[in-house]
Amino acid sequence: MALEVKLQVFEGPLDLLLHLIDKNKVDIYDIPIVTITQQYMDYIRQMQHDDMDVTSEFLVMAATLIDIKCRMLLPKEVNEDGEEEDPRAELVEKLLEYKMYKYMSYELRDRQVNADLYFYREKNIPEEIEGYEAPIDYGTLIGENNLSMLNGIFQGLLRRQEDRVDPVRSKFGKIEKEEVDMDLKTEYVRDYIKVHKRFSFRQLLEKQHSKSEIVVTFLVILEEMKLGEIEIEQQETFGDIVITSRRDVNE
Amino acid sequence: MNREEGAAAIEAILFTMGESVETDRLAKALGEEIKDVKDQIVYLKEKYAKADSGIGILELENAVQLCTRKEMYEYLIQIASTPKRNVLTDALLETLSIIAYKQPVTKLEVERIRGVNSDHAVNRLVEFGLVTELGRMDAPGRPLLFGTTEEFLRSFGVRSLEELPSLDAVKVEEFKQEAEHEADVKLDI
Amino acid sequence: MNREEGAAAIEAILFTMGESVETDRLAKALGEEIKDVKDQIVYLKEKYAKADSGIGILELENAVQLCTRKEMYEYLIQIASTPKRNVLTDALLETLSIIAYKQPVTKLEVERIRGVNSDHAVNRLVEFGLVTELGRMDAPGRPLLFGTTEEFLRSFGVRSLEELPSLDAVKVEEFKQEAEHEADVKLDI
Repeated sequence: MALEVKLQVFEGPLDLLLHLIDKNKVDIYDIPIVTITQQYMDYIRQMQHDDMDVTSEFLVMAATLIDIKCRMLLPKEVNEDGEEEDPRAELVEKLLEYKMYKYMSYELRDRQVNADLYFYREKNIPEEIEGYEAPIDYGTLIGENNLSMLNGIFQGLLRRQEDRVDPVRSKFGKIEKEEVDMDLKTEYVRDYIKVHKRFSFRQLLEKQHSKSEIVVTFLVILEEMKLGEIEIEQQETFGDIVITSRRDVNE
Repeated sequence: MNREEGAAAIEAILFTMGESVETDRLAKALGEEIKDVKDQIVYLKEKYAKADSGIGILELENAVQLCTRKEMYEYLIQIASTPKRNVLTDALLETLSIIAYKQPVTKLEVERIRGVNSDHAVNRLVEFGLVTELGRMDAPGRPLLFGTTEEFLRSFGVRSLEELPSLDAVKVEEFKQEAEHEADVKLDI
Repeated sequence: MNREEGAAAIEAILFTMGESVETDRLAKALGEEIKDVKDQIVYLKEKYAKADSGIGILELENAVQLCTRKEMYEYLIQIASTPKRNVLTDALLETLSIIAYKQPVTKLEVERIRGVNSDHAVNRLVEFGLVTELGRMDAPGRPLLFGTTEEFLRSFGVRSLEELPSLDAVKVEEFKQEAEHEADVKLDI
């Protein structure tokens, strides 16, 4: 399961970054970004599924690295105190922070093992006392809360939920895949040539309904020219192109 | 294993098990003779007879069990009547408001609205008697449906659910527009 | 109530309750001052330190709980079923350590440090009862704040958050140099 792999092996760029650095310890000074990317792609393939989260997070990391690299090639920026700013500082800071928590997580894991050695006891109230289990005091439990506060809390929740919906993405319309069949278009253009013999390229394009139809029509024209079916002339730059059928000439 | 060590091991086992444990089972766990185990139990009894002990040993036929000493009952009654101070935390209030307005509602729906696992919160509310299971939803997995109880109505001083302040449709629309506006601003960098 | 009697009463209460009981609740049930209760707990601890004791006392923040002594483990596994342990993956441990050290902390902050979406990890930890919601942050969007639970303290054998393992300065310096070196390597595109 791809999801399981994500859980057990890696979950993200900082982890991945450290791992890849670790793997390349041998020739540490010449790890090109290309290699990192290559290895990353291998992991993606291992996961087999297109986990967009991981992919996009990696892109953010890669972009950050390239950004820092670019800034290092430019003249150094100077901060308010007149000190040169090291573009790497931020990345070092991030790596350091992550490393510390990673280290701590191993410390924690070691402690967890010891905690297993202790056993506890289930609550066991003798029968004679059970009756004394204190009832819940609803007065103190509810406290100052009242229905209109509950209403306010719920409205607040609805509002936050609304915030979580990405209004930009949810406004996107559907992108319809437009199918323009090359063969059909070729047939159409050939008929057009046969009927018109000599015609304006611009006029032909005006008959097309969409950008992709125009593109395909243009491709068909190029193809026909290559096959020697038509001839084209243009009198001046940006002027109209006149297309002439060569079929009459041949026949 | 000396007497003291044996007594300690038996104490640990009886403490963990709660129920009574047969002497031969104890002997097996300790890798001891039954007669030695019996001797160690005697040691335990003597230890528990001292003034600093709150627990005692209960001997049954071929088995033993730990219990609190009778003299301690008054303290147990005291602790039972000084319950933990229960308050409705933010998490509980949020969960309660969702259940009140959306009932009957599944835990999954509560979690979808809150954006976080709400097992604990729902369970606490059920423990408090403010929320109860209403049945199961006729959907895959047959998830439990939750709703508020009569105690909820009583505690909040309302006679019926109709008295819940209604949600202002205008307000909901406003939230939506604000959220959209904020997103536009963010993109306008 | 003398020390021994107090210790006996506390023992009986903790034995009955099983779970942890706050020191102030104990004081109330016993009708004693908190400082006296603390003294009686010290007495109990000393009593449990002897060779003939199979149980011990676990101190958690402002509460205490009875547990078996770890030396008894070998006998207990013979007879008691071992508690189910949640397997914490690296991702979960990482998230847990960030929450433990930075609490109260938002999910966003956890994600900033890990550089990866942590919804799933935080939810799992909440499910395991190791992490809980502490409330909401007073900031735009009122994000949830998370912290560790008492179960966390128990599971990791720490009595209070102050006892969390700390990083010594030498190690921090070491990590800093490593991080700088790694940053250089990364930039050697």
